[in-house]
Amino acid sequence: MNGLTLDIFLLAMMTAAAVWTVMRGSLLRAVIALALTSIALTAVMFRLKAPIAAVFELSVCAGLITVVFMSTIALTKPLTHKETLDYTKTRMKRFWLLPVIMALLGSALLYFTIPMDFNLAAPLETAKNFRNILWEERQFDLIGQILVILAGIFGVVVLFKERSKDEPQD
Amino acid sequence: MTQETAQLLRLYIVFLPLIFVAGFYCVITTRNLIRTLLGLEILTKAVTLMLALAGYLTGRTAMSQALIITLIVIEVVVIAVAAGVVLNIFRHNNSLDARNIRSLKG
Amino acid sequence: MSKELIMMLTIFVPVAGSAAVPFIGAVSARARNVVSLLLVAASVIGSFIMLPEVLSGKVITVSKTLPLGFNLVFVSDMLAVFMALVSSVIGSIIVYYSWGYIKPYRNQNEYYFMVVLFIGSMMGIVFSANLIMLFIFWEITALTSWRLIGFFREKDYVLKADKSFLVTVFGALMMLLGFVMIYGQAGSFDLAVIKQTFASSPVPNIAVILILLGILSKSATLPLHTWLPDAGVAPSPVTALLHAAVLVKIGVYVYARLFVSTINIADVWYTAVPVIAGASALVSAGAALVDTNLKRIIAYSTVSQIGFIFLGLSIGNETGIAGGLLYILMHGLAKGGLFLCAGIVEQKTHEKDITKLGGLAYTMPLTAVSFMVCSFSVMGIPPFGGFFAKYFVITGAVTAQQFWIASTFVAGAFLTIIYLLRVFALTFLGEPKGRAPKEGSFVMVSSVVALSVLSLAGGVYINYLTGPMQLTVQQMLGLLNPVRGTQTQVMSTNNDKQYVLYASNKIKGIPSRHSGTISNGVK
Amino acid sequence: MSWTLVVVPIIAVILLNLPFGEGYRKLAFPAGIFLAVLQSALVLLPIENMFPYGACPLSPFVFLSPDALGLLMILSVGIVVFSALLVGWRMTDKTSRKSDFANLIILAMAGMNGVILSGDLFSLYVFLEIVAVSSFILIAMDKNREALEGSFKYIMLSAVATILILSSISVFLMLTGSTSFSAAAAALKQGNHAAVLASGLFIIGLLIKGGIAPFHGWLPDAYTSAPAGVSIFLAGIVTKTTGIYTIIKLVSYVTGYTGPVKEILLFFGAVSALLGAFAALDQKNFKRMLAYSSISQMGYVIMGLGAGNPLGVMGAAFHLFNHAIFKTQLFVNSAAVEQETGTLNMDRLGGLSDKMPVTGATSVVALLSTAGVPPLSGFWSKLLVIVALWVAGYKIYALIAVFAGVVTLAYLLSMQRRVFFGNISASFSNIKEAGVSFTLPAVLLSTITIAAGVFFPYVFEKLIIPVQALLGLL
Amino acid sequence: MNGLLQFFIITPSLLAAAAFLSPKRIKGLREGIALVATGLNLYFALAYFGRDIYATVPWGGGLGLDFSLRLYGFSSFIIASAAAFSFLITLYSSVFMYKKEHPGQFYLYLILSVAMINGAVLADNLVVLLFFWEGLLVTLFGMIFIGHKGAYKTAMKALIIAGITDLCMMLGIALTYYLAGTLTISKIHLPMSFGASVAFIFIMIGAISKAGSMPFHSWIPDAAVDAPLPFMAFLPGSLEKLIGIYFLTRISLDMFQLSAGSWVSTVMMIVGAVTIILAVMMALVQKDFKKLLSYHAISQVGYMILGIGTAVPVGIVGGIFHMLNNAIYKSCLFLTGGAVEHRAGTTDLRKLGGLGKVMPVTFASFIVAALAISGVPPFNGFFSKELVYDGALERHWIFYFAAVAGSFFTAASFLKLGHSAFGGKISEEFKKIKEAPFAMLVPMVVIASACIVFGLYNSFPIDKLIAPVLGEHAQSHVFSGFPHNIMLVAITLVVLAGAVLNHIYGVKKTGKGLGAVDHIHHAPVLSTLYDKSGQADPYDIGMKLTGILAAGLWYIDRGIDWLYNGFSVYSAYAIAFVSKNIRGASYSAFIIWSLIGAAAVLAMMFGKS
Repeated sequence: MNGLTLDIFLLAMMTAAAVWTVMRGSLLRAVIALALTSIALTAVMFRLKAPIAAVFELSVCAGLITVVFMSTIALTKPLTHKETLDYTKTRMKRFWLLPVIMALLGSALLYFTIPMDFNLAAPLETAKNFRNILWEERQFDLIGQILVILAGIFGVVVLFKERSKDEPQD
Repeated sequence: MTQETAQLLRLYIVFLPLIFVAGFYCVITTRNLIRTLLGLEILTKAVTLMLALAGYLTGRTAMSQALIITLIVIEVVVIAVAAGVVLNIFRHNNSLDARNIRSLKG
Repeated sequence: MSKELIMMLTIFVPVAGSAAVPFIGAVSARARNVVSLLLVAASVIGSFIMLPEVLSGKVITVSKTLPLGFNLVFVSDMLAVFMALVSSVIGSIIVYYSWGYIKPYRNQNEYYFMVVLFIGSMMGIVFSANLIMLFIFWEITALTSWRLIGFFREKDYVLKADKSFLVTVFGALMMLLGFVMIYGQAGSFDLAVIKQTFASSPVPNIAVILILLGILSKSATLPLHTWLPDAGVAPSPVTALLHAAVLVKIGVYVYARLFVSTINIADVWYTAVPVIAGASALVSAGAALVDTNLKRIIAYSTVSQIGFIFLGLSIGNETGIAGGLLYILMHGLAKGGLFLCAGIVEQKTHEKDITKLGGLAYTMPLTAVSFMVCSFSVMGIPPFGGFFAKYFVITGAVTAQQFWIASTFVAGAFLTIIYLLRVFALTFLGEPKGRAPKEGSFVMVSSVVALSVLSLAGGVYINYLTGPMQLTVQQMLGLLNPVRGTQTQVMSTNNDKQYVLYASNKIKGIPSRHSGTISNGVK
Repeated sequence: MSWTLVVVPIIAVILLNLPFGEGYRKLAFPAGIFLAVLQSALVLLPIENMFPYGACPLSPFVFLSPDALGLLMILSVGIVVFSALLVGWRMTDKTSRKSDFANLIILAMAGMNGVILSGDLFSLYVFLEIVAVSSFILIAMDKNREALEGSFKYIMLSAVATILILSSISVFLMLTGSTSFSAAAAALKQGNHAAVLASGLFIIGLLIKGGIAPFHGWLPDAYTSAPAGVSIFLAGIVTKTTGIYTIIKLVSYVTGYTGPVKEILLFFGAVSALLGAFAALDQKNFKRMLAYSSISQMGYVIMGLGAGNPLGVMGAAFHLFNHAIFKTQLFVNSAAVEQETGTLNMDRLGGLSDKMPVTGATSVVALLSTAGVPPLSGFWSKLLVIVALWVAGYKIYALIAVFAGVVTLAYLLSMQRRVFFGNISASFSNIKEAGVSFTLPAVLLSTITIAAGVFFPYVFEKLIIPVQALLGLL
Repeated sequence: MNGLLQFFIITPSLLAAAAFLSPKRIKGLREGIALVATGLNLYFALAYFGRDIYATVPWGGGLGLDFSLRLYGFSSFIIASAAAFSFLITLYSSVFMYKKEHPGQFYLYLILSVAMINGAVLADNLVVLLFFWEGLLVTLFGMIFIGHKGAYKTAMKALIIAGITDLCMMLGIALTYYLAGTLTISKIHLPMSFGASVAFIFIMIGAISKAGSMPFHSWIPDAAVDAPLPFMAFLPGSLEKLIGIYFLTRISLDMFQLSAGSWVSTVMMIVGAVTIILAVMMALVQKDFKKLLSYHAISQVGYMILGIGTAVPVGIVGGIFHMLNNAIYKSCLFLTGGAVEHRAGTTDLRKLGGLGKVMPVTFASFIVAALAISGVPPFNGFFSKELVYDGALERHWIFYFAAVAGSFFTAASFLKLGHSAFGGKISEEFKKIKEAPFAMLVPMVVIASACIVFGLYNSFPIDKLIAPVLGEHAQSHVFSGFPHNIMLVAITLVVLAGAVLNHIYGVKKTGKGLGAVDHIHHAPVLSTLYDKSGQADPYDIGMKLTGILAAGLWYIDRGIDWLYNGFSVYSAYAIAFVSKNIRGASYSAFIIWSLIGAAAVLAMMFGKS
């Protein structure tokens, strides 16, 4: 039974972290809240017996993406403290609606899903090991990943390059 | 469909839409460009969760993990490019306000 | 050479040849002029060769089946060869005329390319017996007429060309829907197959309305006619080619080909179309009387005369249809002449407004006489061809018991006489305002005189025309080889035999306009 | 065949970017041209046996040998990339930016080939993303204000689409345990509600990527703000392959015409046909008008697909190919106009056909083909769509298709009138015809349009009828 | 067959072309050819006189159109008289037209008109008749046109009036074809049903407009001033009346059995009576020699129409005989007018005076013709008018009264004309002028003598030529000889005496010939009528109405045009504006639109199942 309560706890943790990223006033704290959500996600993934994916998620999402965000925030002029303060005040006016919607939706879903029954496909007995799936069946995706990475490199090169002086000032 | 997995699925059906709503809400209402990217990031997390759940429910965890890894790789690149674009937009109008990228009308 | 090959040549020599014209033009203008005339002359010769063959009642067909009922079928019968002759002869005169007219203007290559392609696609329409081929050539004529009307590149001229292109394409697309509707029931676009499927039951009225929209837009009849006067901005050989001789005849030909000789339509149409034609004849005649721009007036007069042709073809009895066909020939010749004269006047005086013209007859006698001859033929004054055409059309209407329609058309004829005389008087007679110019160049004047002489010959030697005309009509109505059980149309040639006018099953819809035999007082 | 289409470009890109100095990087352009020509040759000329399907030294890839429609798409990818590279190479100024442009185009081409060849839902998603990412970067390359805004909008919409597609894949995975088309089709056949929801989500995702009516927000801004070469590439083939082709693939392999798919396709096709046509009528910018025109023409394809009979699918496929040809050509003409006059504001342009005869003439050919005037190819595809709609009984939609045709002709004529006819303004009196890198693709594309139109019976039998086989799977 | 066709139609046309093309240098060649042509025509007319020839050539090959010609008693009589007149007038015009411009064109039109008239009279197929009938339009237009530079307005007016009425005739012929089933005139015998009477009315319009009766008359006075004078003597004076009344008789007798009681004959009689009165009243006040004569030409037509309209044998014979007589004296009067113009240079009565002394022969033939037209006993006019009076009285006295009043005014106006032109003092410059040249005098004298001959020996024309036309209608009655109804003769004589008294009274009152009728002109009621008569020209009214109709139609046309240029363009751009901006501009708007679209798709998906 405690497994289920653990799931509930972790899922609640993840949703709370998500809401917190949205509601947080200052940008930096919002990024940190995002990292928190990804950590909660990793925990849930462990529970769902997807360890490799969880570790990958933790290292890439929590790590790399937070770094990317931090650097963009650094490169862009951060709001002064005073601006963040009055900014948070105005935020509340715009963002109070979110928790309300979520509460409503949650209760509605709770109410409707109880009677539903699910017919899912029969589970596959022979659990293939992860490695050969990735390499045999998903080779086409691997090629895709190479392509994406190449595209990403070009993207970074093109976009992040500091505009050199001779470039026309558009 | 064992009783226990059904129970778990019902749990996810409650929580997943919440995360989706949070993500979409953040993307639509926020005025700060970086915060929209955060919203996107939340949505991606929700989808990764769905894939993991699918893998778990059908016992094909290995397949779902492979998918998740490819997904994460692609998402990183997308976010990196998006961040680059946001950076350049900032260089132009010196502010991250979403209102100044509404110029193309008609 | 086999007749089939000749038919294909008549169509595809101008169509394919037109592509070469701009390239020859790049080399030398004279060569291009001559080549374009030769290309059009090819279709003239082709139709002439086919004439005897077709007059003996034989029908030449060429067909290549394609999946889904899109098969290519070309048929040449009397109606087709007649129309081919009319448009290619007038077309070649106009090409010859434009040697003189187009010389001072730019992008002549495009002009000749489009004119030859236009006449070629006209041949295509006339010979094709498959709705889709018909539609393709129909649209090519719309495309070429767009480029030709927009020949002068000023913005408002091009605007008018666009307007006319849009109206014609709108009509054409509606017609396409009508064709598709027929395709839905008949299963194929081939006219022969369609003829069988609709032999007994008439075509649904919605299909008829849609196709009529297309025909009305192309032949510029009332609701969709305003593009024709606006297209007066085109160079005058183009307006002659478009308005008078060929373009507007396409709509009328398709009406004849579809509704008269292939599918039979509900009876209501035998009164509805003449009513529309009547309204169009009157409105445009009134407008012609008020307008002051020379070419717009002649264009309005074309719209009005097209109403007459429609009356003839749509009235449903033999005299009417023969009158309609004759009208097409006579109107083509006469109106072509009028436009070419207008071209000479415009080129010499650079003035379009007739109130500012005057007294040209004394310095341009030949053009004035040809203009007068052609306008007399359009008015229907005897020694010229127009008289017989107008007579047959009116008699057709009367024998179809449509007295009110006949009288509206006679009223239209009144207005025709008045506005044509007004134009003639204002431009050619009275005091010359300013320096009256000399006669046009030889090429232009000779073509105009040729057209007026043809109109006169059309009137005097009418007997060579009425014979074949009647055979064409009988072939159209499917009476030539008597179908069992239907009384053939007996039209005596000597006048003491009994008259039996009995409509074939084709037009059984209408109580045959005149089926009583003449009992009383036959001496 | 598939091996060459996806893996070879990767190797090419890697080799091109080895650190051998500036001169070496200039090689990217010829490599791109070679790959594009190779690709079109593969489809047209019988040299497949040199590159057998599927056989690949690495290992049995999960490739689908391209069906008839796939072949058609690969051909149009080749042609469009060829012209986009030619124009783009000429238009971008700095050499370093030129090579980035060429490399990204090669990557996107590989991605598109992957989309055409992918045989399973998730790999479809992966390659969609590849094409999307490279087009984000391509749009934003100039780093001017509009380009960045257009790119950002495209990123946001594309991300939303990806999320919908991924959620639908996960639901399919949940139901069938595998991401292959056949498994998904089986689930859908049982009429399982969750499967219907999943197919709905996937279709919505693809509609967003394809720029169909209510989801088309990003398209005009992305096309207009992108640099000339990129907008040719985008309008010519990217939206088609990632959006419209994938819908056809989804409908033919997965959903079939079960349930309300027909009504959805017809409704949204009609809405975008009309909305696109009317919006294009009142435009001042040449490229923005062409962008809206693409939305409208894609609406035709979707309607053709929605008609539900073999004629409809054939019409849709042929219109897709035709649109790739004549829309690319119109964008090439707009690039030529932009290159010579420096502006795309139609009110200031005018009378260019005297100074730029080739561009003027080819734009007339493309204009007539887009409006569906015979004897050009556009007419045949529109005819097939209209006949299919009518025969399938959707008379109102056929009427809408015809009416949208008329409006299409209206705005294209107004474009021709404002840009190429009329009298030339003083400031442009000294311009001359655009360079060979503009006129060559324009002439090539218009010859294809004319040839496809005039020799329609042969094209019909060789390329279009096999598409009918696609339906066997429905 | 080819005999008829050859001699009467083809040779004149060829000769006409020859006359036109012959070079100007050789003097008199054109006149010679014209004389030869009309002479030949006269010879053949006399040679074929009275013969009954019928011939047809399959002309139309079908559609009921075959070129059939028929020569029988009545038509040979018409052709003979037409040939005689045309020969004399050609002789006359050879001198008159000598110095005028375009003589070539004049002779072309003259001989062509002869050919056309022969064709019209000979035709036995209604379409062939219409072909030649309307062919005259061209020559009418041509002849008036070459009058002088400004004459084209009258030419246009004549062409429009004649054209419109001929179109009505075409409609009438189509109706007859529909009712009778055949176009051959000899075959058509229709009872006077409603349809037939409508057809009759339409054809009658054509016939009476050619003859120049009231509603369609207004071009004749203008032509008198503008057209060359021989034309006035040739067409409106004689030939047009001949074929107009000839065809009117054919339709009322052969084709449509016009019965006495029917409303159609009353209509014809009313038209005839009105034409007589109004035309002669207008003639009364004219100040120009030729205009006065032209108005009289119109009023005389009234007598013919009234005669035939009575549908009574005596009336019909009277009408036809009057047609012949009128042709004779009217052309003679015009020729005298021409002689005066040729010598004195003007036809304005105010300037003329006392010419009788210097131009005795012209004066003499003028007197004979004037007495004939006024219906003075020994001359031909008297006999035909008596027959018309007899027929009119038989139907209703009002018509008889109109006829008699007409002749009163005719006599008064000719007394005025004679007195002012030939009587009175001769002014200085006219003293020197000599008599008209010999070639002009011969036709005048011949025609004047014909007036006398036809008057005294009227049995030949009536019994031989006209009576057979009536066929079975009038076997019993003999019309020729002295009029049988003495009482009518008495009234006529009284009326003529009244006219003389009125003339003397008028001359005494105003002191000069011209003022003889001023007292009538300025009579209280009549003067207002006269002032308004200027605008009462049916042609002007008709043109005003057409102008209004055209303007109305023009607005319809502009309305439809606005539908394309205005309405559809604005609505298209309005929809365009909406569909352009509905998209919004920011990415969040796009995402919202996408969610809306997604909701719609899902609703469709689940709405179905």
